[in-house]
Amino acid sequence: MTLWLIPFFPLIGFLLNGLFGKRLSKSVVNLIAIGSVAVSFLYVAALLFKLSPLTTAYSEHYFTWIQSGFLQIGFDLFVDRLTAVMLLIVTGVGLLIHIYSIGYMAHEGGYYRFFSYLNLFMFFMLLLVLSSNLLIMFVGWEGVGLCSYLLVGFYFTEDYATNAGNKAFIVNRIGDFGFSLGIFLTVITFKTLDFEKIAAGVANMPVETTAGVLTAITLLLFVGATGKSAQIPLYVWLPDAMAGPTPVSALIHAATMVTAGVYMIARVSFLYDHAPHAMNVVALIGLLTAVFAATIGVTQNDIKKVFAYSTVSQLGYMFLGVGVGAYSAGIFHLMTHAFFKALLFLGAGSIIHRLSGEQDLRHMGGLRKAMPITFYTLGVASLAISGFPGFSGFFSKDAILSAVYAHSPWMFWIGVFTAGLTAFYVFRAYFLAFFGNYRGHHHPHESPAVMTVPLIVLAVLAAGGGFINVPAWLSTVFPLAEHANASAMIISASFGILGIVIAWFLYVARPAMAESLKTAAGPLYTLIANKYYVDELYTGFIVKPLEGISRFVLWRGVDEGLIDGALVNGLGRTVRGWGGLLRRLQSGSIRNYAAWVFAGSLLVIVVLGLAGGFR
Amino acid sequence: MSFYIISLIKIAIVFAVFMTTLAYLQWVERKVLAHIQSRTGPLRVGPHGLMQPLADVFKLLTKEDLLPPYVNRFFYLLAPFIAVSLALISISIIPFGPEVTVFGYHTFMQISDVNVGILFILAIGAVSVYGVALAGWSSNNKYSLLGGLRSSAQMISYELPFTLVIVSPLLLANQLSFRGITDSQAGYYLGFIPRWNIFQMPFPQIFAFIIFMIAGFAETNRVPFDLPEAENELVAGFHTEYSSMKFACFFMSEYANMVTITCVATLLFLGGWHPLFPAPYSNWVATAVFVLAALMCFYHAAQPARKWDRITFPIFGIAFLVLAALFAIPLFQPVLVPAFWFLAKVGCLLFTYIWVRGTLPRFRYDQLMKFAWTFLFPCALINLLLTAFCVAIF
Amino acid sequence: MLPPVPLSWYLILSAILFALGVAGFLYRKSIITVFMSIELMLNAVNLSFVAFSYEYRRIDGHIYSFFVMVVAAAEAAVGLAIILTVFKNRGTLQIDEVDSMKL
Amino acid sequence: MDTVLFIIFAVVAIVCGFNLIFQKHPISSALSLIGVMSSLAVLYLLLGAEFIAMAQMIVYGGAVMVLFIFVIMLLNAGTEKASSKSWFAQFAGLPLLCLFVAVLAFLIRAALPALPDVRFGRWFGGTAENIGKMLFTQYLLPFEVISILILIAILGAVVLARKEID
Repeated sequence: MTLWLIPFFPLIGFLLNGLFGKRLSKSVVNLIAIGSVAVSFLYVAALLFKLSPLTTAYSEHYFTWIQSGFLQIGFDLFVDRLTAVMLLIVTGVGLLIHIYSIGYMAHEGGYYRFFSYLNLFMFFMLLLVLSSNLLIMFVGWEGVGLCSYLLVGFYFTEDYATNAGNKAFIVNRIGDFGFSLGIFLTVITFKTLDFEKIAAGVANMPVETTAGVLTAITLLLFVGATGKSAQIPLYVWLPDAMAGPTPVSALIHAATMVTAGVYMIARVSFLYDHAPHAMNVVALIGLLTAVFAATIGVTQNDIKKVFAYSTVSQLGYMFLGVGVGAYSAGIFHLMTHAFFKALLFLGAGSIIHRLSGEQDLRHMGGLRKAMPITFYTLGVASLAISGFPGFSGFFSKDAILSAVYAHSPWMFWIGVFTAGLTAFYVFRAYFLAFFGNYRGHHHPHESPAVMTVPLIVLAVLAAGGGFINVPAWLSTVFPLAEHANASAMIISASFGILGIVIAWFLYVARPAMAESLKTAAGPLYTLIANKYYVDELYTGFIVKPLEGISRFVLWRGVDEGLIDGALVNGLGRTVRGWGGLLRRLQSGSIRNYAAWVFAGSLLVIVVLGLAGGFR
Repeated sequence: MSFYIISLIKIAIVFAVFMTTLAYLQWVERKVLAHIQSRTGPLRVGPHGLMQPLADVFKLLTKEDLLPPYVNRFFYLLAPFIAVSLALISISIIPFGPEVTVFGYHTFMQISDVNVGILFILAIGAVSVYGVALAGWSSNNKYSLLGGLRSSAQMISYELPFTLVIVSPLLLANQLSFRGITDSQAGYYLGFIPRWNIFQMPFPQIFAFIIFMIAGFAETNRVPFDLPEAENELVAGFHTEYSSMKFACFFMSEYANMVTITCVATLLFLGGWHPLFPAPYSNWVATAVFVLAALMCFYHAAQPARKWDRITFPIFGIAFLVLAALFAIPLFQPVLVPAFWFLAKVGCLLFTYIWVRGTLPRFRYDQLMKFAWTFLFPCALINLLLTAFCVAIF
Repeated sequence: MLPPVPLSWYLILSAILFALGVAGFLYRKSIITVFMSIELMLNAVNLSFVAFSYEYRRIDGHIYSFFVMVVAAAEAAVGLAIILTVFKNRGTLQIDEVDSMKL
Repeated sequence: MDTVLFIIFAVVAIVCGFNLIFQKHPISSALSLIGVMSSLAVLYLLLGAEFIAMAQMIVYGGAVMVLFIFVIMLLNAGTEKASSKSWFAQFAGLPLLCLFVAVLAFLIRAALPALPDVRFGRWFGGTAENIGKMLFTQYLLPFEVISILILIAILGAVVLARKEID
């Protein structure tokens, strides 16, 4: 079995489409892009079937990549049960979204470009997942960031899209800076980057009761995770990233890439186990993000923005889960979230596609009749995210909340409140879109089968995904902690149902009441609707001062004055001056040159002879 | 001290024989060409023109020594000197026979045995370009210059296949000394096929021999490669401006080169002094040949074509009989028989030279160059590769 | 009989010839002659190689001088071709008149 | 005997070397150079380097110098003209040369005092056989590199001297 083939197929797809796509017909581009992912998916399935039960990790060494002093980094890939889950999510959901994209992108320009980027993303994501050391993971990590940038800015003729792409990229730089610092610290501490060797090294170290090097490493790595997985304070890029095509939002900004942070923390859980303070930070940030984003989600009118904040919130949930030590619950939620959030986005995309790009909920309504398949599948997704009993979200969210309750009850209550909020805003969007009267100008009808079939498949997964017992499967990687708590289950489910009921009441039964509530809340509503002015704060306190420093100190002062003036031009002037003097020697007279050479060699002979080097 | 004396004696003998050969080669050439063209050739001076070479020498020596005013005097005089001296030097390392014992002294039938004899010949051949080139240049005459340039280009071009085919017999013999190479060709396959290099296993050098002879024609500026002195294009090529003894020097050097090349061909490919068939019979071949020649003389004396034949042919016949008797004396046989075989082979090759001159027309200049570079050179290279391959395998 | 020649005479001869080559390079004005002076220097060095080879009874020096010869031959081929080109382009063989890279 | 030979040919070499410098016409210089090379070949023989001596004659005498003469004839190179462009070479050359000879003579005398005498016949190492063995064993790589260099030189010469086909 060769693991490198898994990311290799999408890479081939990328190269073929990227290099020759312009000259290929759409069907060939489709065949290459979807074929490569499909082959990869089937290969993953076959591989896992062959490797099962995979109780121990299976790794492959290809070559030594970097050899520098004590540091030896091999190009190694490996698979354990955690990787297996991620592989299936990435390739499976990725395949469905690829298929969906055929329909969604049918009339867009840059068709081959889109698919080659998607394939490249798949390659890097699989590399990230398969990597057996931090550095290759970082390569994949940066690679998916690059693809995210390229795809967010896919409509590069539009200012908002390029700005959103830039924002995503730059905000991620901050996180990646933390991540790379974490890697450096790991190298210094453990002299290696291999997960297995780090685990062996850390096993000999005590659990840190006060902040120590492990806490530093884990916190730095978590900074990376907050960037990639859109946590406070670096979440601001994700809502803007909705500027990209909707399949991208589904694949990258909901199902796979943004969960990389969670995956990374789960992957290096042995480090976090030894750094309880860092764990607390992770849990707190996760909880804070969850509730914070959920409140913003309540007030958004753009359907994709609603789901984007929902993603941020759900990612917060996952971090809450891993933060309290329930790694398997976090991964479980990661998986179910991948199903239902991808479905939500794809459903939203289906609506947007049919409404020619209309994203505002206020211009939708009553789409139930026109788009029945979208209506039902999106309903399944909404129920799943709300934690409605029996649906996938119920199980995963319950697993997290039970663990949180065991960790600290106050966090549990906030989490439950967030669950209620989640149900409320998701169903708000759902009701606004599908119920009531149509408020828009287009004439909607159902999307083609190439889009609806992935919806149906995902709906089945979102509904039944909870019955896949991921925590049990992961028990060889993470010890199975039994938190099952019936009361927690009931409480969270009832909060979810409450949220749905309130949404029904406000947006279907008494739509006028929502407006009066809005005016009643007044300044609070304004605050939340403007996303707590976080973007403005960042602009005022970070971006503007930085810009000022860059413009006046770095650009005018350092760059133009020092580097351009003193160094570059000064060097040039000096060299030119000396050259002007020395030029006179370069007379073009070969005999003079020969005389100089002769004089020089004579000098060498004399020096050697006098130095006694002649014997 | 005896070394010096013996060397001097050998030099004297070789010089005498060599110079006579050169002089009479001219006579032979004229005679053969004449007979090829159904003429009689020189007939006036001496019986059958036999005194013609002497007359020629006398004429050239006594002619006015012209020195054209426009020439570069030093090089003009130097060129024929270079040409003739280099041509004559080569003969000094050619062996004519095996080691012999004369009056108790062991010596080689060779002026000097050089370890790197072949290289010496090549070196002399390489340097002898200067004679022609300088003559052409210093004459200050465009025909001469063209002749000189053509000659140098031609000699350089043909030196490549020439050198390459020489390497093949060297590979078979595994040495560079002429004596060693010749000795490696002694013996017979199946008792009667001589082990000469043109028959030598594992790779008979017959093609190498042919290429060598062709390149040799070009190296000596002989027909069909006599472009440098093409009378009807370049008046007389590089020696247009030369007369009397200086011209004789060029003339002599051409014939000397011819003799040297045929000697080398004999040594490298035809087994040198080793006879065509095994010893007891081959010793008497010379006697038989001379007796046959004497009988022919007597026959012609009996039926004279001219008035004087009645007197001259019996004298020739008696001379041949004396020679036959000399070769029949066992005491002289170890010296004379190898020399006879060697000279016989050389003579045959020289006859081929003259024969070709009487038969073939001249090449055009571009044909000449093309022939060297696109045919002879690859052939020589392939021959060398095959030889090396066979030698390495067997 | 004359006394035998010490090896240093060969070396001094080599040095003299080398100096003559240098002098030719510095004082001659025809490109061809300058080129010939270079050949003279190479020859002088070869003589040293062979002389040292004799002293140490090793033929490495011969190999070196063989290589020098081969390189000199290659150099002569290319160099004379360059001289031909220079003459074709500038119509002169005076070394001091060939003092610019571009025409 | 070898002393006489050495003196004769060393003198010939030096005289020819001076002639190379002082002759005005390139072809005289070329002929002088041939003289130097030939006498060096004899000296090589005295030093027991028979192969190198022959190679000297074949390569230098037969190939390199023929090329030179060929080119001189082809370009009809005339005598030189006086020039004052190379001031440094003109003025510094002679002192530098004197210094060079002095330094080398000093070094040879000082650093190599006890060099043995050269007697012809004492050592015949430089046979074709020895050199061939050396070339194809210890010096195989340089040999191959040199052959590639020659190939490149051939190509370069052909490219440079080729007539422009317009």
